[in-house]
Amino acid sequence: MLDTQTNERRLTIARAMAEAIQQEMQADERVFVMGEDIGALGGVFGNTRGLVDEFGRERVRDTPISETAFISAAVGAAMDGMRPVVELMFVDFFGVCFDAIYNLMAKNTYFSGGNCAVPMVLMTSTGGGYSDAGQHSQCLYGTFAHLPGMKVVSPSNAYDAKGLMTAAMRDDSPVVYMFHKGLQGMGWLGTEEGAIVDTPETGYTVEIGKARVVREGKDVTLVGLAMGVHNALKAADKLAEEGVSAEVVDLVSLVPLDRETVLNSVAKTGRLIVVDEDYHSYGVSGEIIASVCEHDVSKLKAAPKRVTYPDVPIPYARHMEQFCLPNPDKIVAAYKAM
Amino acid sequence: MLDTQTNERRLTIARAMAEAIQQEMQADERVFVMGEDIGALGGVFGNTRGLVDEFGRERVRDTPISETAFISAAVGAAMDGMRPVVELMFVDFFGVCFDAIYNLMAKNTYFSGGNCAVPMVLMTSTGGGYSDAGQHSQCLYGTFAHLPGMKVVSPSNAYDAKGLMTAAMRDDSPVVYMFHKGLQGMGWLGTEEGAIVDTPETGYTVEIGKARVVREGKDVTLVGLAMGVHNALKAADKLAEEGVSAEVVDLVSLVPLDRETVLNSVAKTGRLIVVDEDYHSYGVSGEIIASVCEHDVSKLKAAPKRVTYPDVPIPYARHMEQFCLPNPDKIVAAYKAM
Amino acid sequence: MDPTKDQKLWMYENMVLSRRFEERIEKIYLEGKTPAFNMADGPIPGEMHLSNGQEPVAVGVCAHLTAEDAVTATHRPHHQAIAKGVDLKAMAAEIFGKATGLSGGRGGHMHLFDPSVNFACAGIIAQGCGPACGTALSRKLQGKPGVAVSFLGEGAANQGAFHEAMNLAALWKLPVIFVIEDNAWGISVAKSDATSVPRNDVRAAGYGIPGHYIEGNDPYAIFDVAGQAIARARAGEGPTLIEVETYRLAGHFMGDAEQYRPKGEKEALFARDPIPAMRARLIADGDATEKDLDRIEARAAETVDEAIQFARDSALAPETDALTAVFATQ
Amino acid sequence: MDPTKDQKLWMYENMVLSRRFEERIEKIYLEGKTPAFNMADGPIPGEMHLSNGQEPVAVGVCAHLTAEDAVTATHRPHHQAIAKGVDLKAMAAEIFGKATGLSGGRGGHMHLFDPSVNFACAGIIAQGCGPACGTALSRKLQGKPGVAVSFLGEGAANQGAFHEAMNLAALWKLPVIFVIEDNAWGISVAKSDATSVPRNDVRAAGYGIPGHYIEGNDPYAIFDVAGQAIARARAGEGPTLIEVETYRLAGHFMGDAEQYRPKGEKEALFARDPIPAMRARLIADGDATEKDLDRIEARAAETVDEAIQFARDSALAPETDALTAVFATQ
Ligand SMILES: Cc1ncc(C[n+]2csc(CCOP(=O)(O)OP(=O)(O)O)c2C)c(N)n1
Ligand SMILES: Cc1ncc(C[n+]2csc(CCOP(=O)(O)OP(=O)(O)O)c2C)c(N)n1
Ligand SMILES: [Mg+2]
Ligand SMILES: [Mg+2]
Repeated sequence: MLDTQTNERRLTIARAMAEAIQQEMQADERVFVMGEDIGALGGVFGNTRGLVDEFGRERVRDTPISETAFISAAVGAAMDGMRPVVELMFVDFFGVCFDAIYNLMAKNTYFSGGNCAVPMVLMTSTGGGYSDAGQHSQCLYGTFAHLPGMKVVSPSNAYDAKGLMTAAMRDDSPVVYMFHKGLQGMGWLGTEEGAIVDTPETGYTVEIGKARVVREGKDVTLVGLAMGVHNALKAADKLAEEGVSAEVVDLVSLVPLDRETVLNSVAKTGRLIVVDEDYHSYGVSGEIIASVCEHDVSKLKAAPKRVTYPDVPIPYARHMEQFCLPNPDKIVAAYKAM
Repeated sequence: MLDTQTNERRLTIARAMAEAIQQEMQADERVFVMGEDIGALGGVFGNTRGLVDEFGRERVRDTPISETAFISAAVGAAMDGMRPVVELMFVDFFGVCFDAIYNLMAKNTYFSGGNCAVPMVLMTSTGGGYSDAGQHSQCLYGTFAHLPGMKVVSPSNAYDAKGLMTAAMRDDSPVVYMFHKGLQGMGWLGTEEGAIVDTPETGYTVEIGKARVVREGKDVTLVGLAMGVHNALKAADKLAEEGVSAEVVDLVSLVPLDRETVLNSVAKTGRLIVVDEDYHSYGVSGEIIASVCEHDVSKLKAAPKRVTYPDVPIPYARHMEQFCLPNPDKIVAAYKAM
Repeated sequence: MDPTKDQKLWMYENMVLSRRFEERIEKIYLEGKTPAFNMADGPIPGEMHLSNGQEPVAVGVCAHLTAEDAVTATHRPHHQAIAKGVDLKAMAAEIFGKATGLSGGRGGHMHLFDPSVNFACAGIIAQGCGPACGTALSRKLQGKPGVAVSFLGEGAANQGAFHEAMNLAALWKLPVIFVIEDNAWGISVAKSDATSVPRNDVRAAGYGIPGHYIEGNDPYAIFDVAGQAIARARAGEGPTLIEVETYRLAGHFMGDAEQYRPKGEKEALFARDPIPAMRARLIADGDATEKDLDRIEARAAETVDEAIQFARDSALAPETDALTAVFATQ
Repeated sequence: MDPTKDQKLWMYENMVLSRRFEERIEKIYLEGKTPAFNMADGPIPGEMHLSNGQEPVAVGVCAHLTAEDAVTATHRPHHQAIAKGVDLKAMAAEIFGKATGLSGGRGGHMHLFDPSVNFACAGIIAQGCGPACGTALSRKLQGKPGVAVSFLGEGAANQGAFHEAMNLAALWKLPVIFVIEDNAWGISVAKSDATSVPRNDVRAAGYGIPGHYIEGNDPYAIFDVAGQAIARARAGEGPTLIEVETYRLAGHFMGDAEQYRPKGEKEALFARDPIPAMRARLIADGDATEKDLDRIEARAAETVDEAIQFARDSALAPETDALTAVFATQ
């Protein structure tokens, strides 16, 4: 009952997601789950584990490998009063079904003048770092966030994961929920300890569209989301050793984007580094920097910087991929070059 | 023979594109064209007019409405020694076939370690302004430019249209060639006179990856591409009446992006306005502003601005769409607010 | 399954209603577009896809549907919308881009949404197939009645989305009917240049569901086959695929020069216009008198007049409405 | 079409080669991944999809192909690559992420490209169907010989890309053969939970092309049917769809706990392992002696040893190679 009983409910993001879905399914008959391998397998990334046992195969439906069909079916079901949660196993697969996502799910509310709601959650895994090569390791945050009509969130820890998932399921608009594989807490994908945090058992929501200062500082603002937050936090530790005080902002949500929290932080620190595992150009990092600069360029004590994935497909070989990925050292180096 | 005989070869972009393809097909057996309605109809936007009569239905192939099949077939053909030019009729349709584009066309060169080339051109129409609503009026420049492995160009006039198309066909890498419907010179889509320019009859190339200063100025840099260039030029005229000297940069190419030309211009003027008909956030405008600011923020005399399409689906009603679209007055207003 | 007299008259009236509506739209569409035809001009801008000639498909199918059943329509949606009972005034106003339109001018002719009769459409080929499955699934999960009909063109039947949806509907035994309007053309491309089989009904076997091809653009034959399929779906026996031979009397969209058509095709099609044919048949079969039909036609014309007038008289929404209704809570 | 003795031995050798190769890969894959199994660790990181059990499909089809013919393979590509003649050293080195690998370590196990034998693969389901059509079209346009084979899984047959490609290939009469490896599972989802028909060969009729289903994972039967289809394609008569019953002896990928499998399934599959079965048959039919086969097996083992050694000994590319080969001219 007490949310403050910490250290007893340290969940992985995978479990936090599954728990949020479970609780919402218990509370709301309209919620159902569809996707590939989300039933007996419990989701390749563990985020639907146990659901089929509790709710059965009608409400927790394995689908054919037909992303266009089942995602657009979710749109139809959502417009008919249901609240589907669908999984696109890897975000990299969006290319086979993006019409259903961005031309249908994202736009039917608008096309109908607001007369039809499309309350659904599209959850999808992002990120690399485990040598799965160029069709299984992308983030594509910018790709989704660029197109209007869908909210886009990405948790960096289990607390947010649960609260965002609950919020997403309760939202009357379509929400794209992007979870980073490296943060899922599945051992076989590595484990980022920082993502496993105290997570209340009772249901709660984390507001979509609010960024969060996860570490206060005064010399530089590090902005990131999902894995980027952990890289930033580790960089902040390193910088602290050298007497530099870094503030870390977890964007949490890309759409709506909480520019204000970023602006306030940069107004304080005067320095900005954006950390993003998505491709460098035309993405999140550019948007954050532009948002700050167009607001008030005079607040900046130095040119802003970004630590991002270079504009190349993601290589398989571990050393090559690691060479490309953002990491704490690169952030520290970026600060030093300011 | 003489390229300098001006005023005699004022072509529309549609004709310039068709001529470039025609000449390259005459010169190179490996070039062929595929797409919906590109044969007898000559392309919905006129850019393949006449080709089927000259080259026949084998080399100028109408396809089923199967974008995934024919675009990925083009990839297979390109890897087998052909040089296909394929048309995605409206860029808005990319959602049904983006896997073929960004996961296959764009990445096979890399996946093969450079051992396989994918020399193909994907041409696609962009832009609104004629009330075709939210699934037929988008630009999506940022969406394509964000993902690595494909070059992305967009001409603002017939001269560039022909030269870029020839360059794209001769390039050994995949090139996405985005042509704005409002610039095609098809009367039924309106006519932008500024796009109809002298165009040499003999073949020539325009370098992919080079921006161009299309009007010199010293007070502010207006950066745009395709329709944005014409909006910028008209704004520059208006500003000139008020004694403000605007420099206009036509990006021409988004990938590779010629940051240097933009930086040089801003270094001179100290002020930057980006004009983009694509959605506001996470797109071209953010990237250009970030590229300038991260280079040297001290060069800016004022916070940079952008005149873009707001983050909403494109409405049908003419007055609503026009309200959203960038235009010269908005650019002038942006300058005045600097 | 034979239509009753009332059903026949309902079908006729809705065919006429659709035709009259489009005749008016056609004229108004050209307002402001002469001498120079620029799509952006006039009271009805943008693309305009007319459905004249294809009315039998819409009425033959929708005669079996009630408001609770769902239809996903195409870029050529007027006949389907009218037969499904979409409010004509709000639909006309939407086509005029007015505040009183179905979506306040945000959608336009290719994006007509009327949740009160479960009608939706889309500008992307075969995009409605999946949502139709979803509505059907929703009813199944909720234990609520209702079938979903997904209309598409013969050109759309080569789009992957169609096949995925067929498999899904068949696998999950969903109450969905896929109705292909085979008007022989996908813009300028003939069916034989796009589809590897002469008739799409043979594709049904690939999903283990019934497939039918209906010749002759015949409203009664369509009524018959659709009725059986819909009854089957209502009985929980799963989806059916129906392809109907029909005719596109106009161009693909307004402004289409139709030079790809073989010589004489248009004339031959007009000679087979389904509306005069049905009129003659109703009389010959003793289902109606000339006067009955005149009355129906007059009523249709009046309904259209009222709808058009409503649309004309309605105000535009504030331009800032462009920025609202992006998300549900706004 | 019956295989000659040489063809049989070629098939057997390539099956064994593939099996031995994967047995080695399987072991090495676990290096560095114990006690904690983290995909990112060890000399072979990332996902690993083994094809053991499915070798008959690859050899039965590829026995009819030469280097100029093309194959597009899947995320489970080893058996197909080996049967197509991809250089085993370069392939092993690629799987180790080495500079000497097929693509210098950029592609890895799911992205093996060997243009010298026209081999490509991809990690996206059904992604190879379209490119196979394109290669076939290219040959047609150039007047050059060669067929293209697109391998896919039975799960992939529900992806839109597959259907679009079938229509295109049939429409344009392209020399393409679609070969579905029906191993009964798409990760954890059984075919019957994903596909509305028991066998995909019935889908061929929807495109007006021949369809075949081959039972029993039998290399000779596969050789027979594939041979006819390929001959047909070479003769300009267009595509064929073939589905083959086969077995996935391992998990979907390494690390898969396979708890979705019904009890006893794995044991039953191992009892039907095609390699010992073929060995016994070769001897029973008098096509080879124990000694012949021992020799073949030894040769395969040696080839594998060499390839693995080559891969192990090869250097990593400079990490900055990650930034090159994005575009052709780099
Ligand atoms: C995915 C997609 N590709 C292409 C188009 C462009 N387009 C609009 S209508 C049309 C022809 C459709 O033919 P058909 O399905 O037969 O319908 P009809 O127009 O004949 O009613 C095409 C190609 C589109 N809207 N969506
Ligand atoms: C478009 C797409 N969707 C989903 C996946 C994830 N995925 C990889 S393999 C696989 C199962 C494929 O099953 P099948 O086609 O039968 O091939 P098999 O693995 O059995 O060889 C899935 C769903 C993918 N790679 N691409
Ligand atoms: Mg048609
Ligand atoms: Mg399988």
